Amino acid sequence: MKKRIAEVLRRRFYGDESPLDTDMVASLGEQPQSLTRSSNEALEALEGVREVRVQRAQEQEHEMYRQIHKWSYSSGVKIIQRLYRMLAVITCCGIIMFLLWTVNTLPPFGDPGNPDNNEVAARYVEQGPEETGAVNMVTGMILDYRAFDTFGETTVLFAAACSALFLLKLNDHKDGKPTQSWLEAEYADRFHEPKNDQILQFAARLLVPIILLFGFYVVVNGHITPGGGFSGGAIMGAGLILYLNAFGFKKTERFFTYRTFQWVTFSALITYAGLKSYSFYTGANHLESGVSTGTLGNILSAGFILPLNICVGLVVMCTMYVFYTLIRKGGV
Amino acid sequence: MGDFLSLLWTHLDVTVAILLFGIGFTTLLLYHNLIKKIIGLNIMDTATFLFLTSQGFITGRSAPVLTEGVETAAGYVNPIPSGLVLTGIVVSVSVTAVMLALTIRLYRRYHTLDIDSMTLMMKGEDE
Amino acid sequence: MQLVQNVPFFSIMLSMVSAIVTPVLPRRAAKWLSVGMVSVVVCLHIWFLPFMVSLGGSYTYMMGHFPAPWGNELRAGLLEALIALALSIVMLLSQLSGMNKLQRQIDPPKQGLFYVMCNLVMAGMLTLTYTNDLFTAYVFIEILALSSCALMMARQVGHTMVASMRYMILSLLGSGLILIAIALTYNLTGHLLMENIRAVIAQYAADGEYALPISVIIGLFIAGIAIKCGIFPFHMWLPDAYGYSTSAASAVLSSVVSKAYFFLLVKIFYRVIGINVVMSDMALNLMLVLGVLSMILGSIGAIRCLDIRRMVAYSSVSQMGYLFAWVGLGSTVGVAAAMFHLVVHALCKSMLFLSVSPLCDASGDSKRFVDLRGAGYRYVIPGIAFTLGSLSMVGIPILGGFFSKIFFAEAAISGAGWVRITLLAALALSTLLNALYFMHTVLGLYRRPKKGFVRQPFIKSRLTAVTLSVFGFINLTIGFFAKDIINLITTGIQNFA
Amino acid sequence: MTALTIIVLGFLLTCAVATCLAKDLLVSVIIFMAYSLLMSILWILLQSPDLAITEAAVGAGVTGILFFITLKKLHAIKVKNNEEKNR
Repeated sequence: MKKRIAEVLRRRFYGDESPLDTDMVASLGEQPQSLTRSSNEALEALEGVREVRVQRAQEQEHEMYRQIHKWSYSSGVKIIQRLYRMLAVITCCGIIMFLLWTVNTLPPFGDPGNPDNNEVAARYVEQGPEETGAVNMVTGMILDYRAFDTFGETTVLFAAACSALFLLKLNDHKDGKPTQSWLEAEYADRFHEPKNDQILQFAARLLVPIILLFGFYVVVNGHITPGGGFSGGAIMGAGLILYLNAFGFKKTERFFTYRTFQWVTFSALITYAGLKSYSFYTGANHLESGVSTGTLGNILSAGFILPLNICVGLVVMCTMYVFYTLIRKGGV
Repeated sequence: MGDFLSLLWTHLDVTVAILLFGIGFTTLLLYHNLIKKIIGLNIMDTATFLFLTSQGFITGRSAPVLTEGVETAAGYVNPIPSGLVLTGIVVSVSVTAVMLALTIRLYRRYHTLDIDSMTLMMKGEDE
Repeated sequence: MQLVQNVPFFSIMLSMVSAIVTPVLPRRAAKWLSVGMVSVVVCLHIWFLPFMVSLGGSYTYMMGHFPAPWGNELRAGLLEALIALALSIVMLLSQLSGMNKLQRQIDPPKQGLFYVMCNLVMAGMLTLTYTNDLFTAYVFIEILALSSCALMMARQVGHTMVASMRYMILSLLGSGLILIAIALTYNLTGHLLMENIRAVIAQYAADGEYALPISVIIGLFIAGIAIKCGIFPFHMWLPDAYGYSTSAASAVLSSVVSKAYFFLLVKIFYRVIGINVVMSDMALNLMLVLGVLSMILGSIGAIRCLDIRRMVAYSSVSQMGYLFAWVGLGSTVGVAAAMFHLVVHALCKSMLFLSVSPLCDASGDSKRFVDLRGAGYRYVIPGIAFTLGSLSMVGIPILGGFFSKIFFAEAAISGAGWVRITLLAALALSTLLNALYFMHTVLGLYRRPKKGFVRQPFIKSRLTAVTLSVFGFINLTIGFFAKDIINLITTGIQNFA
Repeated sequence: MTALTIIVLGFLLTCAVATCLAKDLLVSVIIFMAYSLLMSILWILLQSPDLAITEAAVGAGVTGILFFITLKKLHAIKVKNNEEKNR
């Protein structure tokens, strides 16, 4: 029994081969070779080496027994874990069956007479273009009718960026000098990333402008075609990440530093908050907002939707890029 | 039982959404590996979004982008679930990023991704 | 529309805007901006509450140019104003009182970000209190989850980080459940505005349609919020999180964040599903069971602790259990008692957390009971504050906790059958256990240590002294106004539906 | 209910199960990206192009990149730690 436990443990902790075995084999293999030498020094040296080896092996054995002890101590825990796994699967199956049973009693799928296709959705579709000036009703809905939700959503991104900064941002400068951790991070980043990859750089030179342009197109056309600030911003962020991957931090630091991130997010969010506070305040107090919706289908139309889309796009782009750089290096 | 299954077949999208939710939930419960847990949470989130989107779908209607000549509500699907899910997707990606950042910090400290052994090690240290 | 009616909107926007502005400010400015913002919100609410009392009813506030089922909407009533005022006061005092400790415990360049998170918590709390739209509630639940997680791990030691990972996973599970509940609600009713949903669900309940999905919705909401509040089976992250994060963060998390979630749940019961439907539903028993379990087991957990902050954290689990159990009772009296206890507990628990940390500092930076012996002599003001808070939690007459126990007992007696017996027994047992661990701690604080001790100056830090005195004053006086507050709450609940 | 929808739904389920069962984290993440792409196709089929483009950019693109860079970073930390141990 004990042997089997040891076997299991050895597999578990050291892979398939035991340290004791390898050591024995190694020492056996070396023995005849070194014994051919007959000088005293060599023998002494050999003794020393062997002593160290034996000591190490003993230590490892002790370690193993400690682990065995720990394991037998916690074998109760093992059984509980197996029980937990079984319970987890059973619970999940139960939840699935229960939910399936529930959705079977819901109104039918894809039926125009469902309760959710009521006057609310009808007004968004029928009067949306007229009231908001957006051809794409989803954008019109999220950025004009339900703009407060979307403001909250942009704030979620902002909160996430701040949390990531909290966790991963290294202090880059202290008293005007770069700190030790920052230098180490820069060194590690140079060490682990590819340098001057010709193919990647060529592809990036070709693709990055197109990606950025496409992202910008998606953002600006948010009220006319599918897309908008979130998707366009994510596309632009991906373009920036590709650029960073191809050319490294030296190039991107020229136009995108931590301060850029701070100020771009700040100004975009504050513009959003300002525009929307204005329209919330005038709306609630029944004042005229004086914003015209323009001609349906033009780029420069739909009142506040276009600037709001651009703000959202900028925030999303910066946030995505900052997530990437924080995880990679711990700074922007 | 046959009745139950045929009903499920009529709203297949919703059924698959529930199954995916279950798979995500199982992943979350079964694995102690943090990355696996995060992926499980993401699957759960997308399953919820699928469930929500399928509420807005109406057979035979087109996407809610105004086209020439069709101006009544009878031509388009319901735009509300799309708007809600858009919000949800962004929330889910930001939460994922924060959890990944947290994972890196924890790995740097404990050199493991297993949350249980992390807890064990944490209990061992004072302050 | 009068200017005073804009107060909810102004408060929410003010907190959001100050969160946005904070990262570009220098550290000191960030601190005072945050404190200033919260005090402005408190002042606005002190202006707003008398207006709401004189108004008598409630009103809705359009967010934008489109009326309710199309645009977003806020709704202000008496109860919302009262809860927002109480929680903002707690927020202000916690920030001020924890400020010194925080400057030592958090990496200086990151202190600005800490205040961003405080502002976001404030915004989330206010919005959850005032919103009239289910989906807005979901978005701000996520904001609250992210920012409270960041507050938790602001002091970056192993315990808080593992705890915040656990919290994050559980809290995302909770948000997922809440989102499914919202999707089901939308599917059944086609609305996201609370009043319209309630009208449709009342219709369904009258016709006896969709009984199962409605029960599932209620159950999912309860489970989601219970996970986020740290009720018994989901409390694993809580002691580590509250016990090791910086004291301001613990106070904010235990008394603002979880209370805001709980208030949202009550709001959903009253305004989304309709309290009559909820009370006749089986799913409410889930809440009762969770609440009673967490009352008893939270107290037992607190008794087993060897360190004072974990004990206070476990006590938080047990007190949240009271709230859940008495809402689960399913009567208006029970909900009113729970609301009163929400206010009392928010004020009391934050005071406990904030007075514990100077006591620990005075006892050689240790949180263990052994080292804390005689701490009440070493540092007088926090010692008095802790004693006051414990007495209130145990339910000594004329303090707030006494009245909440009385209201709880009254509500439980008005219940029926086995529910009455269970709740009364749980109340008695839990009070006994409360008294056991709190009195043990207080006696320990005032036992003379064997060796001599160094008495700290009476006013070592002016900020701590002033804020803890204000806290103590509020906790003392809340007992005198208990009758008025419960009357306000009862009228508020009547206007709520 | 077109055949395409059924096929996509089937692949979605397969991908989800495979992500759950994959032993290697990298494999798991790659399958998860495929899952996101399938999801965006499904959203086109459900007539929500806004969601499809967002999911393709955010879900499949940025989330995948973040997972990859995290795995890489974890590996780097592991290597560094081993070096320090051996020293």
